[in-house]
Amino acid sequence: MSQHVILPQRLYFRVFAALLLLTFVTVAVAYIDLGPLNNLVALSIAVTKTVLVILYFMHVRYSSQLTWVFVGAGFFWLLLMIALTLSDVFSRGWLPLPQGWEAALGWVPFA
Amino acid sequence: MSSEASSALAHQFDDLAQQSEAATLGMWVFLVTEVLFFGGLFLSYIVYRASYPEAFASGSHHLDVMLGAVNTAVLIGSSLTMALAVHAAQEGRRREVVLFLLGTLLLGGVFLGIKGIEYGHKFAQGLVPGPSFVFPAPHARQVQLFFALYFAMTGLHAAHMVIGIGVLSVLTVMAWRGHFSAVYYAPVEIAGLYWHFVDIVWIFLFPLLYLIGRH
Amino acid sequence: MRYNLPLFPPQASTIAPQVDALYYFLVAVSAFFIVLIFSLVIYFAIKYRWSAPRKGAAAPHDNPRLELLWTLVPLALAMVIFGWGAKLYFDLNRPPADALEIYVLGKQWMWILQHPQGKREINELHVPTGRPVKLTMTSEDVIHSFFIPAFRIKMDVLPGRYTTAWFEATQPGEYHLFCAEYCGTKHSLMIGKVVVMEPVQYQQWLDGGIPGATVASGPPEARGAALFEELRCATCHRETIPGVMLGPSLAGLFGKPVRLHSGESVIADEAYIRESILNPAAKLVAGYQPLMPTYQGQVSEEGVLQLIAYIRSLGEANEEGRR
Amino acid sequence: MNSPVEAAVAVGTEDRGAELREHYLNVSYGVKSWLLTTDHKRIAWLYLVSISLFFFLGGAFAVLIRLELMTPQGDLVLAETYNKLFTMHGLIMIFFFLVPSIPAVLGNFLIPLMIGARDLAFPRLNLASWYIYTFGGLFTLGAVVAGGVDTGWTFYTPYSSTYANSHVILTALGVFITGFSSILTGLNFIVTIHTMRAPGLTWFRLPLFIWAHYATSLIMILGTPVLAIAILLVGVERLFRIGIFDPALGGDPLLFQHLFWFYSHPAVYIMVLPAMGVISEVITCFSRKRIFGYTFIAFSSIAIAVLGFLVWGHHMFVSSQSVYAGMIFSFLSMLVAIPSAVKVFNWTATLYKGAVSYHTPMLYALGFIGLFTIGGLTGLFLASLGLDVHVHDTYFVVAHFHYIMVGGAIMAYLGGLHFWWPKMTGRMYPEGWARLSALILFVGFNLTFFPQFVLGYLGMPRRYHVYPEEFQILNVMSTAGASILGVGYLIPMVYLVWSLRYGAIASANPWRATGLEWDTPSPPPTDNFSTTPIVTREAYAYSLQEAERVV
Repeated sequence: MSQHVILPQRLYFRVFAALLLLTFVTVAVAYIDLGPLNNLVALSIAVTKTVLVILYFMHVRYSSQLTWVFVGAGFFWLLLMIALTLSDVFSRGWLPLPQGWEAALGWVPFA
Repeated sequence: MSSEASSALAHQFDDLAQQSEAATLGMWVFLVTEVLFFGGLFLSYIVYRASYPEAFASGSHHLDVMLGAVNTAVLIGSSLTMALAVHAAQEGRRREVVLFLLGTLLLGGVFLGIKGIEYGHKFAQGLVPGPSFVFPAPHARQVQLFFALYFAMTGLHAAHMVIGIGVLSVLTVMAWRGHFSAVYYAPVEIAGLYWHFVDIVWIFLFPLLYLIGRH
Repeated sequence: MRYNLPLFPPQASTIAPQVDALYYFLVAVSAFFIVLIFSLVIYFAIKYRWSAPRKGAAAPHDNPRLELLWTLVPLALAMVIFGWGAKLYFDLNRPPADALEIYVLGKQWMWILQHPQGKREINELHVPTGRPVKLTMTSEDVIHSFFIPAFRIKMDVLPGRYTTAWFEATQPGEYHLFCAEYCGTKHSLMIGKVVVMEPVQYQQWLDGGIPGATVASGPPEARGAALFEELRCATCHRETIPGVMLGPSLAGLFGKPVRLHSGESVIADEAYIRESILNPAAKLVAGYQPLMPTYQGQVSEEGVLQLIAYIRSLGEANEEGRR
Repeated sequence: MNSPVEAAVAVGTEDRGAELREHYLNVSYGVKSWLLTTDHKRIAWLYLVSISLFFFLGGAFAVLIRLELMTPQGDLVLAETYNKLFTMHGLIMIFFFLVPSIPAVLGNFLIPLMIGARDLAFPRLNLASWYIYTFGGLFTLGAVVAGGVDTGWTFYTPYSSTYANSHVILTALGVFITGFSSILTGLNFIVTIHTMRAPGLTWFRLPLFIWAHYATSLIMILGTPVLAIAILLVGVERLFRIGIFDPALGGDPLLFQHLFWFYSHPAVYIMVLPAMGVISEVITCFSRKRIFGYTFIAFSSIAIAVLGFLVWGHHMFVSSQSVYAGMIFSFLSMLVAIPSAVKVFNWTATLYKGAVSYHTPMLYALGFIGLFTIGGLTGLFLASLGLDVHVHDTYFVVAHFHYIMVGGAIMAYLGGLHFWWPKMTGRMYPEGWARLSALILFVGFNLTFFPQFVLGYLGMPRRYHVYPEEFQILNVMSTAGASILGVGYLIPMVYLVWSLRYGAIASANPWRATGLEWDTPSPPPTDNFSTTPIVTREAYAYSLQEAERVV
């Protein structure tokens, strides 16, 4: 059972401390106006935390290549789904709403 | 191989190593399906947030950052105790396994309790989507969309927590009765993987739901 | 006609021959591969049947060059098909700037079409030849799809969003209009016709003005009957397909009590009929859905009177409405 | 003179010991021994019985649909009823028959046998997935009994979430639950194939059936959860009147379509990839020759599984999807055709200089090649943007996917069932009847669905209950074909049941096939192999010399 390496206990506490710190940072940064960078920072922190949990708490760092492949495949497929859907959503030709046509509908679409 | 370990070996496997490898791989494959299960909701979130940024910000302002942050810390703490439980199991320390599993259960319960308090507030404020939804501010309809997603995502997450607590409770009893050893601890290990995954989902939910446009 | 075996729909728009050309190309490609595969399979299966004498060396069980050949040739063909299809798709999605704009509203289960001058039609679209027509479409309820096979165009009609399609008709005539996206119980009755006219005739039709104002002679019920046809009231108020009617029957209606959706009853007098034409949702008949669009502004007051006269005449001749 | 395989059958009849030997069928008796079994071979039978019931139920709906469409007027059933008929036909055939058909029956039975394992990695999970499937099926059947559902199997919002007045929630729940059965089956297969192969059985010695099932399992675990969440959201939206896809709140009905097709397009490959696996086994066996281009076929399975995930947008070319996204999806859809073409060419090349015998499985396999070729090529029509605008949502689409699913998947399923029937039951099926019904199916199938291509190009939309008169003649042809097809499906049902008791006793390897499943007696013992097999050679070590010697 080569992939079942026993890690020193203090490593878990260090990861835990890092995760708490990152939680604090993400809250703090949210109150600073960075424009569109806010989203980027929040997501980067979340991804970093995820990587820490996966690598150490879930022992992937010390696991077989097969585990790496499946972990990678899960997130890769998620990205595929998101990327291809957004390729549609963000490039649809949004039409300006013709005037006076809403009356026939009874409600204003996408107001 | 001890006698208790050989009794844990299922007939279709040649040895415990193969069995443990299969169990771990099985859990990882299951977690891949979970990634895509939640992924559908995250995709919906991205599409709507990109379409209605103001509505999402104003909806987010009705969530309690303090409670959200505390809950994040609680859940990370439960992940730590879970990791320690697995660690103790690897070294075959039965008492510690039980203790850390109980700790994990306790923190998971605290998380759900805080979540329940938050849900209670939303009900009181009329922020639950549906016919009774009230939001006396602009973008009311899209804010309803935000809360529909909020309840769908956190609700599904909470459901996973409840399942996790159920599984861990059984494991705690099994650990107490000495079902596990330094040779055979795969159930604790794969339950740990599941628990950490649920933690990861929350790591994303927290900034995406609570921290929009706070500045 | 019914027992002729049709193979192609009429070609009645500028884009239709282009779509058909791609179709012919694909049919040819498919035919080639189908004939190739079928004949090889049959030939090999017979020639190398187990009882046939075997001579020569055994065949190899792989051949990378051959594999590469039958990977790359189909790939090249597929790219041609992709490029050709994509070009057509762009054309289909780019209406010319000078196009005539017509608004389309889909609702369960009818099409409401509105011309630039405000003239409105139901389940019938009149268009001129030789002029691009751009359709701006939306739906009041579920997703529909606007499909004219003779023009080779189709576009979904969505609630909460505008979609467009365009065509330029070339052949005068009458063509099918279908709803192609499943939209509920009477999906297959959400059909209509497209009437393509020469530009002059189209102008005359358009100049007809508000229906009812132009029918000059004859007794009011006859003029009302003409108007009934012109406004396509029969789409819903007559049993065109046995057992299927979208709206209540008007035969024998006049002067009788009508049970409403709200549970009340009213007498179908002139005031009720007038209100039902101009504001159909106000007194909805029990057992029917609020499908009928308003005819406010679509029909003159005189026209309303003529329609009432016609409906009154249906009460006297009971079978009239069920022709 | 006997063909090589017939000679083997004759040898097989001498094996009278099978009656006395203990095997998985006679090891225990009684309902409980079946309903609580964890033996993958018995679970395969549980699936076989349940999917057969669903198949004939779905088929009955199809018969009613075809009868209604014989005349242009809606004179047999009401519009509501018709809509429920095609919805239930689609739901049952896709989620309760086609998706589980080959994987859950043949895959379940054969994967451990083919890789030399005693069982799947998680036998109890395997049984659980049958119960989950049955449970989901009961929900859906409950919806049928309660009055049916009329949303179409696609559940498009906002019709399904707001407007439909039928049992959407119950059905959605049924599909949601059954989805988990599919996920667990896929998970079990993946883990089993990774961890439980016999010594010496490297990846490139695996039968192509295993490769195909591995690729299928990937789709099951990666796609199904997305369908589950989409269906769940529709159910929640309906139940609580909150609108996640409701345009009145600014929701986007196209988002539902994205989520739905992210699973439901790859789902087509869940149905057809295992079918391709079956065909690869059968073709090579009855040509007495190693399969042509093993690695290309193996990798094309994986390529189809991966590329198949990138093409879902071609279901939305006229949904007001962006033109650019349409281009991407069309391009990728063209690519996915290539590995399928490679397989067809490789199967054809396998026949070359072989020793071909025309046993029933082979007839199905040859039929599959032809029908799949037609189905695949017409897929190009639909993947081509400009042409799809015209044929989208018409009978052209209906004809295309029936060629893939009925002409492809069901033909292969029947072929595989005949091929492994002796292994599953220890009995031979009656060859004459089987060949006859294979021919009837081929003729009936083409007569049913070929006219629908023409009908589609003429512009007849799908899901129409009444239609213009000029479409009638083609519809009559189609209905006539469907009646032949119906008969063709009933004959195997009868003779296969008959053969359970009266069929000739089968030997361990009646087809003289290679593959570990033929090394163990028919029917196999509960633990599959008396000693763990050790594999020392490639798959499909057939040789013509041996064939000639037998002749």
